[in-house]
Amino acid sequence: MISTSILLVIALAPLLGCLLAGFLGKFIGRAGSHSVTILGVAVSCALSMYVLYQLCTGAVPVYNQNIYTWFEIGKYTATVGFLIDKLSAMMMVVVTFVSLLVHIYTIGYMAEDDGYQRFFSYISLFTFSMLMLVMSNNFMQLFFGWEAVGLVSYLLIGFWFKRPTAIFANLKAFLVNRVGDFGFLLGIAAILYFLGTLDYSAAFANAPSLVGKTLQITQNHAWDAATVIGVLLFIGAMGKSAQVPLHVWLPDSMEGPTPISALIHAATMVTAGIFMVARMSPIFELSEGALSFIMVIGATGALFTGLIGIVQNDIKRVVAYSTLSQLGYMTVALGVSAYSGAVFHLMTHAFFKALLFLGAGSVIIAMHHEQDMRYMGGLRKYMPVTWITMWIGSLALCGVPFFAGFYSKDAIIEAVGESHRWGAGYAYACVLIGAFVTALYTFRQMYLTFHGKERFTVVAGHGHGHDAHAAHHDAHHGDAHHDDAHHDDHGHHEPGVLHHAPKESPWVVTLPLVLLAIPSIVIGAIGVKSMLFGGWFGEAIHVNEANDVLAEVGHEFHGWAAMALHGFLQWPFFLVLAAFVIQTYIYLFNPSVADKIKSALKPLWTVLDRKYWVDDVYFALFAKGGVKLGRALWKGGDAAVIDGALVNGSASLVQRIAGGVRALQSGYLYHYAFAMILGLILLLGGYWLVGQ
Amino acid sequence: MITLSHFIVLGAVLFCIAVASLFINRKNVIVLLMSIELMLLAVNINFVAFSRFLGDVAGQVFVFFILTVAAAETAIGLAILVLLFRNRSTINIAEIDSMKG
Amino acid sequence: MFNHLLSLLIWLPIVGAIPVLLAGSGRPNTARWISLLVAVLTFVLSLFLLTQYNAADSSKQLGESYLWIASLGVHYGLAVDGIAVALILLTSFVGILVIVGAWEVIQNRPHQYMAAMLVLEGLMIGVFCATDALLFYVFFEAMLIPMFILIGIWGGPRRVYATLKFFIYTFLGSIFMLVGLIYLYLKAGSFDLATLAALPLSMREQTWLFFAFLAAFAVKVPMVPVHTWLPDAHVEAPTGGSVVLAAVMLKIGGYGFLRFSLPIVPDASEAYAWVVIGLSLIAVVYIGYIALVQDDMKKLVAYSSVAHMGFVTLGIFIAFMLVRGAGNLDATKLGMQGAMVQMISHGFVSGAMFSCIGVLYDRLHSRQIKDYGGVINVMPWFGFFYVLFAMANSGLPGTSGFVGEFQVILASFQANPWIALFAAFTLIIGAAYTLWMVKRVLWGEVTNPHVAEMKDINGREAFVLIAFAAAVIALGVWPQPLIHLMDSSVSQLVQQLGNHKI
Amino acid sequence: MIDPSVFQLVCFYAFAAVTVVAALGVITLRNSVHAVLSLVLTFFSTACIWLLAEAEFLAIALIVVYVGAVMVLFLFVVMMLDIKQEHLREGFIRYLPVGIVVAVVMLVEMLALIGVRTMHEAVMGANPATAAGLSNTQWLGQALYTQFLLPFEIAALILTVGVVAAVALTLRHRGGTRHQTAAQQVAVKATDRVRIVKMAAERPATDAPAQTQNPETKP
Repeated sequence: MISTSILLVIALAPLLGCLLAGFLGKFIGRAGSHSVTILGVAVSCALSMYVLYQLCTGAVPVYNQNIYTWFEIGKYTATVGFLIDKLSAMMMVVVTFVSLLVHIYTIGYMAEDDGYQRFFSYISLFTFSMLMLVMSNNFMQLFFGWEAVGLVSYLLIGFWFKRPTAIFANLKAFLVNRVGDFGFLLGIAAILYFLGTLDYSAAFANAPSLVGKTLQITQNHAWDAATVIGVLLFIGAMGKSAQVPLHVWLPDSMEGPTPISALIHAATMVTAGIFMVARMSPIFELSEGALSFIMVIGATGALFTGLIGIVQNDIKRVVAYSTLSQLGYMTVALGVSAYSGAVFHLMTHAFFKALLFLGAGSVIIAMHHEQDMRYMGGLRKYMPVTWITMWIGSLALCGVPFFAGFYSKDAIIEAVGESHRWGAGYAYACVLIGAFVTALYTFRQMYLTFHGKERFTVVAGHGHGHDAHAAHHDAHHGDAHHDDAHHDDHGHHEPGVLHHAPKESPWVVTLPLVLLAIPSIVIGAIGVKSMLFGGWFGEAIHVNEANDVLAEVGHEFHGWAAMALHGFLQWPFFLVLAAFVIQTYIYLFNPSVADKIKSALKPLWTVLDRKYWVDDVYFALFAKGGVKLGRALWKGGDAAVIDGALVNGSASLVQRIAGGVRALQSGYLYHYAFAMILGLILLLGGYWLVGQ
Repeated sequence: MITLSHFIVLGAVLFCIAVASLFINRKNVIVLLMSIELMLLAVNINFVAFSRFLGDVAGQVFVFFILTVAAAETAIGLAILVLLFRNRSTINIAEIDSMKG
Repeated sequence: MFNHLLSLLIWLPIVGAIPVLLAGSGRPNTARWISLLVAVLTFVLSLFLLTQYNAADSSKQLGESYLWIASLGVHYGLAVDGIAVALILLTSFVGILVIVGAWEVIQNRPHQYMAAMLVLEGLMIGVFCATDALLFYVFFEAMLIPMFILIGIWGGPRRVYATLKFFIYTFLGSIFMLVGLIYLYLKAGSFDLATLAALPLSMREQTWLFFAFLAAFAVKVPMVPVHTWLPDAHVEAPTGGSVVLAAVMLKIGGYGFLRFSLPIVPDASEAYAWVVIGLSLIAVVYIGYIALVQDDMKKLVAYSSVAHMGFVTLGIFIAFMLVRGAGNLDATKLGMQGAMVQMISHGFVSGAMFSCIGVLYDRLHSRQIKDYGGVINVMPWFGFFYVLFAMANSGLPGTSGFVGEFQVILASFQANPWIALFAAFTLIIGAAYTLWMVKRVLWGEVTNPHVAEMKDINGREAFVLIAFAAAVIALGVWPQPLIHLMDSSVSQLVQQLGNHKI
Repeated sequence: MIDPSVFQLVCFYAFAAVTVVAALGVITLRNSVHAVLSLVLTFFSTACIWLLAEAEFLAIALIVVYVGAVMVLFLFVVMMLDIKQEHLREGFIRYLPVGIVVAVVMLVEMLALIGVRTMHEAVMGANPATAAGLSNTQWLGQALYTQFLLPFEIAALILTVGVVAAVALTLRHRGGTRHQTAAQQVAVKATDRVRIVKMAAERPATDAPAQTQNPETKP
């Protein structure tokens, strides 16, 4: 039996750290703040591992208990409680482990920032929220965690609140997420409507009853219940996991400090949608339509957002687009009912993508917060640890056999190939080409950053001391959104001009890199047998026999080494290899080719550079359009019709009538007396007439 | 044989005389005040008559009250008149139109 | 004392206003301390009321009844159920905070301000306690007077327009209710609410009465399209006035629906529920868009109040579709509870938002969003509270703002998914207008030099904001105690809904 | 021997004629003093009519209180004020026809409405006071001091208020009159009369400010 108190400690330790660092930050100082938060997360992490260990050894059954009743109204109850099975335990470990490393990394990355304590407070709050999300045993608490991570994401993207782009990005992120949550909430309402409960176990047990039920949409039109629920819930996942067309917030979220990009916008929060769909697999399995929808959306994201990554110059944005693309892969896996594959990729991706982001952050530190790759190059000799670990992460991302990413990604591609669901052909094409695209932008990024000629110059003795430079930190974190011109007022008088030679980051930064590099290599090989094909998740993930594509793939599985060796003879590897050759030629031997290709494919390049104009359309349609509509309603509806015509209109009508009547008030006493007598006569006459 | 209608007709005639006075003496406040006295008198005649014919004391009690109130009203009305005359040196109502809307 | 607890709750603040007035403008501090003492005593009494109230019992409790106007059979009748207890607690809680909030902010005739606040508090508690329709009406109308004074004397530059608009609007509505009550009296021979609830009425009568009540309470809530007094009143009112107006006064509209429309004219309410539901949804969407483009912070929050109160009316009137259409009593309770929780929560959240704006206004004497920007740079603690309350306003789970909306959306989906769809739209638009304001006020560089001179909140302001924050979070994290308090009363009400009168 | 009822009728017609003629005099006489005197006559003859109705107390009260007090008040005012009559008579002839028409129409309407013909049958019965074995004064007094006590007291109050109001309205404070207020004289304090000012014995040095204004001059 897993002890409730352990689970409570796991969830609440980061919250405690958050409160201490947040409210007493001034009092306990910088060291105090990072100590308490790291301690809190470390405790969580250790206990999470212990819980996972207990579950893996089979020593304890699945934990599913309520802690307290949130509300109870008739037969409807909402509770706060935990459901700890292997799925959630694995997520807890991933979350707390990455979070712990990010905490440590932050000591180095944020060393010169004024908001040090605040930052630690936020990331601990995030850890708490994320834990609440994954540990939840009901939809209400899931929604709590869902929105709470959104809140922290909002706060962290806008961490440097003086930067206009940051506060634009955080508002955008929150609102786009809210669009998803809108669907998600309706999905929860639909679940309550059809299944009568908000509790996971009860809902899943009852899920088969959904078959044949419909939701009356109009008089003579009804939708399949499971499809409605599935699509609505997935809209929530689209927001949180940045699926097309709600993906627009994720690239902009790179305005936040890099540790956040690693923790929230790559490793954990954005995968909440994937986790959620996997968790709800008993419901999703009931609807082919919803799963096809998921698959098509995911496949589109996997390919087309990856393409944008090829034209990005900002080191973080490349990684951000690769995250979008990888999230697409996970979603495709969900769409073909390969839930374990999605979750497995989620886990491996968490490690190598966090690694890539933290590595990018390390580069950014070395480059004095320059993020444009066009002013980097040849960094490998200055920062070897970063270089090596980044390569490990990149290879894992590309899915080179033996690296973690290979096992999960290859399994997904094969599973898609096996699927016969509507749209599977499109999805297979997308993920295959996507593998090629992934390799293209990954190698381009590595070459531009670490190899080739140095495209920056070091001007020593500039009189711009490091301390003075540090004082500007808040303001001048590199900003890719508005490109180079923006950097100028940030202390870099010219792009690519540094005042010190780049150097390797301190150990608090490199240690997490190394610690993440290890699982990026081995976790795939370790987990592939049990997690992918071994039914390791047990009851947590439910797949219908007919849909179980992973089982099909698993027939040919003969151990991790064999799988990797087999991988060398597969299309995905050939594609990666091709990309490697192309990029090596372009960036190591003949850099001018890049520009030639760019000008040759100018229209295509423009499409990608403008991100298919999705952002522009949204901004014009929803932001500007919303404000315009609001103004029209306000001026036209409230001000003109209600207040103008009705309220003040009736007042002025009274005034006008009174103005007319006023003329009767001559002020002469006898006029009033005459009026009275006249009235009296009329009254008497009236009575008389009536009397007759 | 005095009947009720005798009194009533007398009251009505007095009242109408007072009403006519409002028209023909419209500028003289003093006469207007006196017209009001006439009207009240007409009413009082009715009260007394009805009291007598119905055998109800309330009619006469009311006459008593009307006399009281009319006396007070006259006192105040005349005081206002004096004040008016003191401030404006006239009691011509045609010159007073402060109440004009 | 225990037999007259409700009377004591009503009259303590009203009588307490007398020494405050007597303290005069010469001794403002005496006046302040006395009024604080009275407010705290009232709050303590209301806590005592909570302990005395038996939540398991659905009947009205702690009743008092004396013949008041014998010739009309009007009683001074008081009693409470769970819903009233919750609202009384809210009133007395907010009562303390507005007194503290006005402490040194109001320099012009502070004793009169405090006294008006106390009287207002007593009258509002009276509204929640009254079991006699005429007594309810008297409190309902008398309440306008102190509010009229508060806005008219301590208000902003356009206060005369705002007070007149506020007064005439609400008065016009309640006149219809008075006519309805008189009709009911002629029919039933009593003003007792329980008697009126049992009175059989034809559909024609119910329809007229329903619209009479609707006129009174729709203005108070306020519902579209009779909401336009609210933004003007809020903008011109002093901070404390806004807080009370938003936190408690609007709730009286919702409370009126529960006490009058539902039990007395259930069949007409059912027949015309679509009107109210439609208007509520319009409130959510239409008002949401209007709030988005406001330049004045107070106006923005005022409009958001209208949108949030839309959930209250939605939750109440969705009940008919559920209980009579679908026969789902539990879902009805869910919606009704959602409406109630939304009322209480909106009391905290809007009160807190207005207090926050008051804090800013005291420093810069402007409510225009464009005059601010980068406030967080100089007022970090204030920023914390502001973001918290903004999040609560946009319905973030874990804050009270979420609970009611969640329940109402869940319940309305049971009735009709389309209603839920429009209601859930608040998730997007609510976040949009609130956070856009936060963005323009709080974040960014300091552009206005006056903002740079602003000092962070002092202890007194911190007390107010912390109290609100505690309430917002407590209710958001664990709403069950509140729901339990009202559960039996709501069940009773739902039971009543099922009874046809014709 | 004339039948008493016929005698009563003759008396009634006589007094009524005087009343009406006097009333007409009130509204038509050029001189206000004459008009007031005419009004006195109206009251007097009305009192006689009331006597015919056996309302002795009210008849006497009308003469004593009204004619004796109120009308004298009128006379005072009319005589006191120096009123130019000519202006006030403007439009007398012009509005006379209108006045007559209105009065006649109203009279016809009233009489028609009241139904004078039906009341013609209402003959004066026995005097209720006599029937109760009381005089008219006793009869009225018992009602006044029992059943109508409160209104009676209020009426007294109204009269008092009337008197006070009349005095307050016409009271005039003339400026420039000198008078003492004893209360103020008693309440006076020493500090109101003498102010003690503390002053330095010498004037302060004048060169000090110059130094602070010019710190640069210091080395």
